[in-house]
Amino acid sequence: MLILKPKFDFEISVEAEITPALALATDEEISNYQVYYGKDKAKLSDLFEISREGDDAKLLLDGDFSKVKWIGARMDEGEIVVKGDIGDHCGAYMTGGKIVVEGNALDWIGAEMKGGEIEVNGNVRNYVGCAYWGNMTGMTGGKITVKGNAGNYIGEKMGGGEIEIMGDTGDFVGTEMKDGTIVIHGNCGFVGGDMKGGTIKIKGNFELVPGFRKVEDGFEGDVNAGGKGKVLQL
Amino acid sequence: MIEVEIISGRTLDQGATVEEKLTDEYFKAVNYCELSEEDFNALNLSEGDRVRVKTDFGEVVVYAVKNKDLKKGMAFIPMGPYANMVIDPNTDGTGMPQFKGIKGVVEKTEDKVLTVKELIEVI
Amino acid sequence: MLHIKNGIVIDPKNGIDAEKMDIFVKNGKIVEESEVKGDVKVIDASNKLVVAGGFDMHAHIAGSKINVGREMRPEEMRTVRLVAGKFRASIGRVLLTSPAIGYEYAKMGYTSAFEAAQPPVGALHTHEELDAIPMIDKAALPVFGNWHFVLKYVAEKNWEKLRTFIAWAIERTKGFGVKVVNPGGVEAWMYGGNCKSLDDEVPGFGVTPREIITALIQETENLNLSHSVHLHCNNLGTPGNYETTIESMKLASKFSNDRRQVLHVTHVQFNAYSGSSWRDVGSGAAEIAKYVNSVDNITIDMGQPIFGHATAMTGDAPFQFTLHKLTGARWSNKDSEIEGGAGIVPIGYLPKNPIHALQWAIGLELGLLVDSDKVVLSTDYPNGGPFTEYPYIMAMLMSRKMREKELERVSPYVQKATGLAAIDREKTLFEVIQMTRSLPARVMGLDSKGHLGFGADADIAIYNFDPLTVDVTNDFETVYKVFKTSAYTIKGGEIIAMNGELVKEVWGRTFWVDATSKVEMEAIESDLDEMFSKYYSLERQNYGVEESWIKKPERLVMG
Amino acid sequence: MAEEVNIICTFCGSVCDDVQFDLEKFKGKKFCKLGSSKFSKKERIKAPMIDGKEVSYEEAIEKAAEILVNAKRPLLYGWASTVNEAIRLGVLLTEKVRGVYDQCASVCHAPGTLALIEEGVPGGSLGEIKNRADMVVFWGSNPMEAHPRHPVRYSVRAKGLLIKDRKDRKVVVVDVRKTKSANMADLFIQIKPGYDYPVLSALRAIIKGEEDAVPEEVGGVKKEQLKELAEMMKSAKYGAVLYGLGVTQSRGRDRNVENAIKLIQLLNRYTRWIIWPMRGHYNVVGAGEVPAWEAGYTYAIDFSRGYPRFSPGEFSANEILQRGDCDAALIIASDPAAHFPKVSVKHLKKIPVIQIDPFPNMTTLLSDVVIPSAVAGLEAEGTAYRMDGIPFRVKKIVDTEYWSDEKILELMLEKVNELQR
Repeated sequence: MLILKPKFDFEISVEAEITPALALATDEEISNYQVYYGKDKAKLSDLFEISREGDDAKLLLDGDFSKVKWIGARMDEGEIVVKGDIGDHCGAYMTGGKIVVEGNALDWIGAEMKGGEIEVNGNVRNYVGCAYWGNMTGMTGGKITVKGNAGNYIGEKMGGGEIEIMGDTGDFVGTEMKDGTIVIHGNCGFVGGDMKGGTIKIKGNFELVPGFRKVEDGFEGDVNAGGKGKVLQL
Repeated sequence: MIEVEIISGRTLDQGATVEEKLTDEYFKAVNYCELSEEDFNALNLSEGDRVRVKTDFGEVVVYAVKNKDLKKGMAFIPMGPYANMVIDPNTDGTGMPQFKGIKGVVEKTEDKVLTVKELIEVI
Repeated sequence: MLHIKNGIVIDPKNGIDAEKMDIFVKNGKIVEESEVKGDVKVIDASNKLVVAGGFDMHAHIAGSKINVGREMRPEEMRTVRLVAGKFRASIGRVLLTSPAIGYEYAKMGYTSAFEAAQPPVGALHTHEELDAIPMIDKAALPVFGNWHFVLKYVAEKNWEKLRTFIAWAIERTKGFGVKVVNPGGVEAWMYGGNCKSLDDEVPGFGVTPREIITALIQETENLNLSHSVHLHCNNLGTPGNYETTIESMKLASKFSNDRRQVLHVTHVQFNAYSGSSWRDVGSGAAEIAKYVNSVDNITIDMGQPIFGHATAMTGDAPFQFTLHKLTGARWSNKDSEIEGGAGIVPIGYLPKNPIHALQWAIGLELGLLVDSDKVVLSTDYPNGGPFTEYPYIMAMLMSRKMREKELERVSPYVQKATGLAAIDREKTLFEVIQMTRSLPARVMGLDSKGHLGFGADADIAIYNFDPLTVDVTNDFETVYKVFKTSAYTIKGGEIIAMNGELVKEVWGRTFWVDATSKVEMEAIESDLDEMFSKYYSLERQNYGVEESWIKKPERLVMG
Repeated sequence: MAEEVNIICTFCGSVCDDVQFDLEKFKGKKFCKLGSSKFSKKERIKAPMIDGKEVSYEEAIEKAAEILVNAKRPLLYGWASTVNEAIRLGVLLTEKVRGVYDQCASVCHAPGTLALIEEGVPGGSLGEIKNRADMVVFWGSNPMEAHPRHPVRYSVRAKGLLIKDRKDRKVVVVDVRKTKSANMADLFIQIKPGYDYPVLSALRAIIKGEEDAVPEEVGGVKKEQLKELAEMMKSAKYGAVLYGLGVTQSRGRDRNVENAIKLIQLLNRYTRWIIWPMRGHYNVVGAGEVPAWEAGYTYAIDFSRGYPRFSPGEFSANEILQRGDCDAALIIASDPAAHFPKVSVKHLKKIPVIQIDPFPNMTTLLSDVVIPSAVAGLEAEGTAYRMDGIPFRVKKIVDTEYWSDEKILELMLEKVNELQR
């Protein structure tokens, strides 16, 4: 297990595209691993205290990582545990493995992910499991679980997999969703909107946008997209 | 105290003075809050009175103005530094703060309206 | 001064086919050996191919269309080609930023590219973007076929006014020639319609595409402009449209010009379909080729699709809407004052998609079946795909073996709907150089481009490739690779790229054509005032582009 | 004899180019209130300043270059009220210092850009609205206050090819409050704040013939009224939706615009419709177009890796400032201190700020380096794009000692190059 601790409070954001695979690299490779700190390229060891415990493919991020972006992006196996908050794009494009965030996460967590598992104990912001600008499909596989609340655009353009939010969420849950499942335990804002397929289950209050018809177990739509998406009461 | 939904936006006077922000004309163009007749009366206001506008994101003291075209529960503050004390700064990932449609409360106050220069000091 | 030594030169215009010779350069021009003395840089071109710089005569590289394309497709902009340093940052997959356009052409040995559709009222925007493209020479073709002045003068059969208007408009837009896009059809689109045949009447004007095209050819020839009418035919992208295309070509039959064609029909692949629906659609390329080869006053360019990403962007607004309905993809549209319109739709060409494979095959059929002094190589960038894949087209035209290999991976529909598989013809290297250099220069009427004779612009490409030893039909992979990046690209006598790396940033010229001395502007003065005050949303005095606003303008006066 | 010249107004996105300006009286004919205030004499920033002390242009620019070069991640923001020539230098400068380029649209019409990414934009020029539009819908826009001459020149009362009279055109205003513009409308539809999105979805469903999926009331509007509007839209020959900040700055933002675009796409299957934003500043379009051709994106562009990347949720000025994610800022031709939310201004107060502007404003009060500039359209020329993208060359009609934005940025870029060498 590789343990990273921020050496100081980052003045501006850091971009560190690291995955558990880094834990398998040599000390020198790890220390020299290139990250971005504003316009300056930095070595991982410039910004983080690095230590190891054992040699499994696991990362432990100990401290405030809320200004650190792209952690776990494209990871395919292994595990990342974040002891604090995490920045944007955590677990984007990931295909396998597991990320546990004990604090909060910012935007784009699990964006376009294809497999694996993400758990956030705190809150997340926007674009959970979404498609990046201009792309047609958001997450297609895997599972994202959030114990706290979430922001807007949860599972937009989702093509598969599962998102579960234990708290409340904002607007545009499952907008343009094609497949997969979103489960919201709390309340949320606008739901649906050009939904083509997939299922949204909600326990609390929500505002279904026009374009859905009442069916036996809930609602089906959006008629505007010729969709057969399901919105159900949990 | 009444509950309102706050809208900020362009006005002709705000636009005409926007390149003279440190003048009295600009100050006058942006330092007020329009309320519906009903709300205005409910707060027992008369022209020239001040109100404190409060939201989850801040508060500001401005002059109260009656607008017959506004529906009850709506408040309008011209875009600018006063409105920006109370609007919702969150962009929800879009980059755009929410300048319109913020829930807040309005109450009558005797406090003075800060000048533009004073306002920037307190931020 | 440069001395390019021992190169193997192919220079179709001057009849040179793979001869070992030296080329000398002074003051940006190709000169005789005797003129080059003193401090001369010698480039050893032994066993290397030396040709004129490539000339892309039809591409959408500047102006509101490509820019809206960039804006609506951020996914296109995530390909990083160059990190900022000595040169500008350069990005883009198929849609490229302006710096990237110049850099990628230069790396490939291309030194000129012309914007094929300039919305007249947006002319200044087009020029701003042309000015942002480094490395190459440029020009833009303003669009005429739906402009109310044109429709009005054609309806009135007032040829003097039409001629005068053409001269006025080209001067105001600092344009290069007369582009015509779906004549009449875009005006019909303002009412939700289109002109699918040459005899469909244009709403509000009582004229037909047939009359518009004929009149524009007539007056372009009367002005004897550098370039002929440049036509994007009616009925683009529709099964059976090859007949409309041939019919349109026949409208040129009564005109001739000693210097060049009188009608250039562009991206013909999109206008070369037989059949009556998408179910029985086939290739009309053979018929079109037969017609073009039988006359000497028409040239075409291919509009070759490249498998992969592309973005359809044309002044053919009704077609773009049809495409949007067909694919469900994003759609931008721009109705533009009383001048016409445009549309943009993202598209991808998939080898296994029968229609896409058909389009791919038709482009190649045209390239193979049409004589090499009549067909220019193009993708109609970015409609058919990236210009950076021109080497793929070059290699395919020269190698049947490569085509056979490619045919294996495309939809079998191609076998029954086109004649591609049966075409034995392999274009020679000489012909492919002709199709990418001397012919486009001739089509555009630019004597100083596309060849290596004395007095020509010193725009030269040198490739790591010995035409005397490489077998282009079998070594198609080498051919493809070699043409992707030049060993040297020389622009105006300066080395700007070497082996795929940029060496120096230079700024090319923007050509524009001035024919105003051939007309009396008085003829249309009052019409201009009236139309501007009634139908434009801007003042006539604020319309158009002044030469001083352009970085390096070059005015070509039509005598 | 007083000299009259034609000028092109550089206040709002309407870019009226029919104004005759009397140089002696310093007054223009045909101006609206906004235009005449723009072209009136008012207080200027007197001289370049560093920390409040007057200095030469060269000194101020050198200091600015130092700040930018020393910053880890500078924000270069504004651009909407200057000309393309300056904006282009600004993009090059941002690339050089590997900073973040953002422009006023990010608090204005940038959600429209996001909608463009999702669906494209079926639009048209203002002349086409004038010539053909027999129905115009102002949705969350208030031209009477924001673009006073728009209704006369282009939209409501403009006459053209097919529209000969105001009666030939139906005008609808959709808004959350009864604005001044609502008074000129044939139909005013008042919706609940934040409910543009569902109202648009409902209209689409009705037009598509699926009205059974629409509840009896949507966003405070009765279904009957929505049906009436849908029918009007469907039977128009050429309609235009002109949307404003009421849509982009409220709940739903870009998704509101996206939904409106989908409505227009649908309507084009029956008749002709276009949609266009009522852009605010005279060259806010240029502030997006120039970076698009130079760097691929219109706003929220980060160059920290030496190549441009776009992400509005990370690189827009307000996100950058609220996250404390920049350590210096250059503000040109805009006033974020007046127009950004409090928390964003707070960070701006903490970092070194360079301002380039003709007029003192709230940002001046917190700037470390202040560089006064010439007013484009009056004292400096250059290219600007009207709200519909039509380019104009705005004019210089009076001489000035003030440097143009272009000249200031040219020297700043030069200084940055020197410092980086």
